Amino acid sequence: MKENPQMIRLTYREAVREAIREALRKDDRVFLMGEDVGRYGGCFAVSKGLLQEFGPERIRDTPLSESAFVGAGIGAAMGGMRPIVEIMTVNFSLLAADQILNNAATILHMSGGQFNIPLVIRMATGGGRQVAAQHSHSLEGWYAHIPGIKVLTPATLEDARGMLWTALEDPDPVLIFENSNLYNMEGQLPADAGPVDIDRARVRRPGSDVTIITYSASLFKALDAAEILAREGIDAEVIDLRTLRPLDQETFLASVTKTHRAVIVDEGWRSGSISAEIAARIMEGAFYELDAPVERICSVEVPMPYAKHLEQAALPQTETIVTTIKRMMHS
Amino acid sequence: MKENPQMIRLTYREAVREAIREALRKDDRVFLMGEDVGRYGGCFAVSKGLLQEFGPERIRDTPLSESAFVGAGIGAAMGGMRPIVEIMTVNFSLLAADQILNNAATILHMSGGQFNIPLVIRMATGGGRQVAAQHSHSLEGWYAHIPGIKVLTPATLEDARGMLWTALEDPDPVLIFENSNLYNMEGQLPADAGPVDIDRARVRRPGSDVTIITYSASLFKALDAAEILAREGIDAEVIDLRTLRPLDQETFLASVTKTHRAVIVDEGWRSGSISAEIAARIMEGAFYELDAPVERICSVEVPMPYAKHLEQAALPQTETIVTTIKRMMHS
Amino acid sequence: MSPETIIKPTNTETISSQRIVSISRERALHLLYQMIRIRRFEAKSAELYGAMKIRGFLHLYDGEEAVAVGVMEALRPEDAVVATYREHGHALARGIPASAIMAEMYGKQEGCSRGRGGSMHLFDAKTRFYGGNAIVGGGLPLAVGLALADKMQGKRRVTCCFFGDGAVAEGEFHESMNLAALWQLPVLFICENNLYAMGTALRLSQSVTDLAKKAAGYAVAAEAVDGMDVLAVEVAAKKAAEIVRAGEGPYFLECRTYRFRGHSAFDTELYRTKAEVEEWKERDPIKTFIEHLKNQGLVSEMDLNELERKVADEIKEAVDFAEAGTWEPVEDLTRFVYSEWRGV
Amino acid sequence: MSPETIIKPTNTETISSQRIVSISRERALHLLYQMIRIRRFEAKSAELYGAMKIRGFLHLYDGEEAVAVGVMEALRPEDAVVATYREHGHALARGIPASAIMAEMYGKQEGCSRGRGGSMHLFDAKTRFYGGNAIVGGGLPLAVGLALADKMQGKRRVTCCFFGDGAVAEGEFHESMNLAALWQLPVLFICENNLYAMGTALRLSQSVTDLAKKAAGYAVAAEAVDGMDVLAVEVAAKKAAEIVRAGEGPYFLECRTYRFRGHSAFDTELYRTKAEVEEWKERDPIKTFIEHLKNQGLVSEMDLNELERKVADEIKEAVDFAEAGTWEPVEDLTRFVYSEWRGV
Ligand SMILES: Cc1ncc(C[n+]2csc(CCOP(=O)(O)OP(=O)(O)O)c2C)c(N)n1
Ligand SMILES: Cc1ncc(C[n+]2csc(CCOP(=O)(O)OP(=O)(O)O)c2C)c(N)n1
Ligand SMILES: [Mg+2]
Ligand SMILES: [Mg+2]
Repeated sequence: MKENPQMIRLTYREAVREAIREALRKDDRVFLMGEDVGRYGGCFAVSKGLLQEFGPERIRDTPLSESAFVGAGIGAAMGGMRPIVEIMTVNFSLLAADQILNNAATILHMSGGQFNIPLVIRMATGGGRQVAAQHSHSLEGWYAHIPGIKVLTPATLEDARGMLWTALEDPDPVLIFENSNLYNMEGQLPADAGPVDIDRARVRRPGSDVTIITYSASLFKALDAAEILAREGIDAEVIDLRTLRPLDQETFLASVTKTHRAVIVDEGWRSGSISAEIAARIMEGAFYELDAPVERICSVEVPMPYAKHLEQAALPQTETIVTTIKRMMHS
Repeated sequence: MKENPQMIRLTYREAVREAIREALRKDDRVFLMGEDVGRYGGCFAVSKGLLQEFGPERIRDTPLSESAFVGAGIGAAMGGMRPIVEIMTVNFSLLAADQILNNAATILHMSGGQFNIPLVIRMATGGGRQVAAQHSHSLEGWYAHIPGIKVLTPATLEDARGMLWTALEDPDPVLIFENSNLYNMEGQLPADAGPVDIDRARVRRPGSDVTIITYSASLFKALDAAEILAREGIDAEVIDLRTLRPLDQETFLASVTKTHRAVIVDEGWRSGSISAEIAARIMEGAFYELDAPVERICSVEVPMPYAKHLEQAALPQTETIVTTIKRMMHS
Repeated sequence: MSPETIIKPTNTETISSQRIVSISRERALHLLYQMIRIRRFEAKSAELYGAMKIRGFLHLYDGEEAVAVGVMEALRPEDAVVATYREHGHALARGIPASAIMAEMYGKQEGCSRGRGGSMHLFDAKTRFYGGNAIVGGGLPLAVGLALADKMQGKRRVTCCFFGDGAVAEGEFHESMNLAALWQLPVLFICENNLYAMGTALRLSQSVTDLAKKAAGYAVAAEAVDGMDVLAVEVAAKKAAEIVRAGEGPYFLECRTYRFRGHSAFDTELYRTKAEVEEWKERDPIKTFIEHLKNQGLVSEMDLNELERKVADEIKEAVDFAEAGTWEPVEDLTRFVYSEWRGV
Repeated sequence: MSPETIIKPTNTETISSQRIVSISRERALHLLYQMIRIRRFEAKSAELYGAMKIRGFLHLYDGEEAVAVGVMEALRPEDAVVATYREHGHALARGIPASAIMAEMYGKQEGCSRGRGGSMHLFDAKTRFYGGNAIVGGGLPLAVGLALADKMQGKRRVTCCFFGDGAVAEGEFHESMNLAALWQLPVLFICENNLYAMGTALRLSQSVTDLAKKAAGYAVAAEAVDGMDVLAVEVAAKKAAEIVRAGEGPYFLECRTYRFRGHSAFDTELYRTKAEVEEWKERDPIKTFIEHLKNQGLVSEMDLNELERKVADEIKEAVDFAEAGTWEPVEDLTRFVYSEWRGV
């Protein structure tokens, strides 16, 4: 890395676009396929301009056939390509759930190691935009239940820019979840920003009193909460999981061993969430280090309502993180 | 209930069949629909004979169209019927995952309470029969993540016989998972056995030293383990969850408060399992009662292999329960 | 990169047009009223979206009014409707009050889905309006099930299912068509072929773009109709509904139409030219219907003015109603996840 | 309740038969050998299932041999194959050694899927055999993707995808046909229409039972062929594969056949009569081919005996190989969940 790399200003959306563009340039086995990725420019404008640059073979608009084009991604990956399949929104991915679980996640195993599937599936996730119960769920933690796939949740510009190439180099199927609330997030990135690892969680804010474990868009709520808490003398460590499968438990166990308290912030529904898994692992790996039970701040278990006040009430909020931790510190 | 009800001997399969037959007799809005439920007699022979008794309108063979016939079940339920939809095996239910999550689980909410969906979906689940990675998974715990549906896992003959009617009376969608290893299980049941509640877990064996929390086929491994442990002086309480959504946490928290130790036995894959949820709830609700961290015995995180020795190694086993608990008691 | 070809409004050449049908002044005014109501309601919705009173996704129906209005004429109160996320027009034509729809989009408790659904999820038990479904193709199996329930209960009712050209690519279309045909269920499938699924032109999503021809693969009776001609749609839908109601199985009606606005409020319309849109606007179902009626001497400028005034009043009332509506208490957030009653 | 109608082996009346094709003795013996290999292999598998050496689900191919054998003749080594859970015949005809298949069903490490897949999941990289898929319809999108990869890489290869009549009802069939046609991909779709999906007769699962007609809805070239006639299948498949290989898009070949045994080892066959099965056995592809070849003076009893001996040896070797195979160490259970390497 350069000493003083030139910094550029860009959005999360642009970071993802740059990552796709770089992959398309570097490796002609890479192509992007999905609904409206071409002429329309992507339902979240992520792939805008790429059709013009790479043509309709490599920026491939598909019909509304989630199961077939995800399955075709699996087949193309086995056939020597490196497809990036885009599913507009995680709720629609259920139409391709069979291909994801029964084929992508199992074929390497069923074939005794003969056929690996170097496929990347990207999709938008998350609530908060008032698009109601068929467009707003956060199922990334749910997908993390499935062995055979990897699940990435880039929260930062750096990860949005860097995780894709690493995922493409991975021999196995990788799902990347982009929280749609992040696309407009702006920030700085070195002009030569490139691939990042997908193995480790990251401490985004060091602290000593309590560990907040989170991922994706909730990271920023957690960081905000940590700032508020800092003003009250509570020093929170914030961990960005980055990858939900496989989970880097070493990082969060080490943190909890230091802080003795943990709160998990997770936009998924509470029951059977990835936050339950993290709580269970903390119990299994750091039980005797805990000064208080691990707490979870999740989405309320309700199909996402349209009305803004209800939707916001259903989602984890900075304020809840603050009050939960304050209560926890005083108990 | 009679004082001395006449007992009959039957299999789990027959108990389910009797439950379906009773429902068909009691309520002419009830019908059974699914692949090969009629002429073939059901892929696990559950519905054998019902076509002859009730005719092809009410024992309705469907084409291989999981999404459409599950969706049609939802529509028929809204249209005044009480459908029982059978999906042969939980892996195939992924083809209908969109209908289950995006429609069955959300329409009541999206319609502001106007349209409830009194639908029952039955499916077989579970490994252990060497049918490999596309027929063997235990996804009931995974489905339990979804608000808007209920998830039942009858383990006993009584529940196999009694849960269906209660589920049909429920105004909302209920998924019933029948572990395919149980179909041949034989036992006694009162001739007049009828509906049972679906709200509460049950203590299947009282004990004082440790709580084993489990459900479905693993119940019998847990009970076997408890017997073995009893011989060594360890008195295990065994809880059958019966319903995975909503979870009856009162029952298991009360037990843990008594025994101070808990082990969860769950045929699902470990990460993000229902057992993680239970562990998290025990931490949240009974942390200060625990003498040791809650342990989980789950399926190994691998697509189910065909070879018997590998498959058995992937599944939770009685022996593992015994050794885990012994280790736990001595720590 | 501009769209490779302009899709000309000539895809109706080979299909039936019913401009010749004779019609009473009363019916003419009724159809016109319904179409204008929808057009103005959509304009107001767009405006309120701009004013951030309405949020989320907003899919407007401008240009397609003749489809919803023509088809609804063929339905009876006891029939059922399943629609898409572009369903304001269907909801209005079906008889859900504009006020309840507007309140829904405001997210108010008085909305037809209590503010839980929003623009894409209008529901109404009274008119048997089963949504408002935002999963493309997701409503088709529901319609099959509703029809199955009717058939099993011996009720002679039609379930009318609207979906777009894009939905035809989904597996659920295929499965639903087959099931409905196999079981001879009373489903009226209405394909609103507006030539685009978001930004994907039909020729980029279907190997066979003559969608009515798809029905042959399921032995389903089918017809393609000029969806810009409300009378043609009405005649075709009535014929189709009669067949369906008579128990002769499902029917597939392809209505060839065009959407004048973007897919949703976010659409920058890179995939088609302004010229193409303008060319289609020549065939605006409202404009051409008015011309036709004027030529026939059936309506006058005065009629139109009165109609517009009535519509304006209705829409103003709707907005007032929505504005005056109340927010559901946050404490009620988890209501309607499960029913609040048990039993049969 | 007995099946309502006997489905007569007359569903081939209207389709092409090639019994008239002239054929060399060498080719005749080759085709016969392949079919007999499969038949005997299946018999041995059934026996070993009874002896509990093979477990899980076992779907046998008796009666359908002409399909796999005829079609494989049209493929080249560089082509790809995607099959179903009833795929022993395809695997054998494609050239996976019988020993590796048998060892797989024993669950041994030497099996073609290392004992991880079993009967339903035979895989083989060398012959580009991509499974063995036990989700009905689940292989179709994979085949589309393999063909897409070939097309994008400029490779003139065919991906041949086998599936049953039951799979035609699945949404994935519809989506895959459309995608393959839309993108003009080199997929050879082979529908093995054996008239039943488990216990569900075709007429109870399809509103249109003439499956080849489905292809018209996607503008896919199609033909139905007598699947009990290996020569007919071969001729049709070769023609189809040529078209596909030439880049003229996908092809749909319906092979009308019949399964002599139950669906799987668990099937009690309540859904069809013995008489129906017997009637179809009259058209046994092996029996009738032998008759034909004898009539033509192309093969003798001696040839047949030699052939049977060769097959018996091969199968004995396969069983010996499987018996002598080793169990994968339990410690290796979690291998092949993820790859053991990284990088490009
Ligand atoms: C299963 C699914 N995939 C993708 C989407 C995103 N999406 C919403 S509408 C739409 C286009 C649908 O086109 P069409 O069916 O022609 O209906 P139209 O919008 O033209 O009325 C898409 C891709 C969705 N809502 N559901
Ligand atoms: C998606 C799915 N649904 C159901 C099954 C269970 N099942 C296995 S084979 C089969 C019948 C398939 O029939 P067909 O496609 O005609 O193939 P055949 O067995 O006749 O060769 C069924 C229902 C399955 N494996 N996958
Ligand atoms: Mg459209
Ligand atoms: Mg078949």
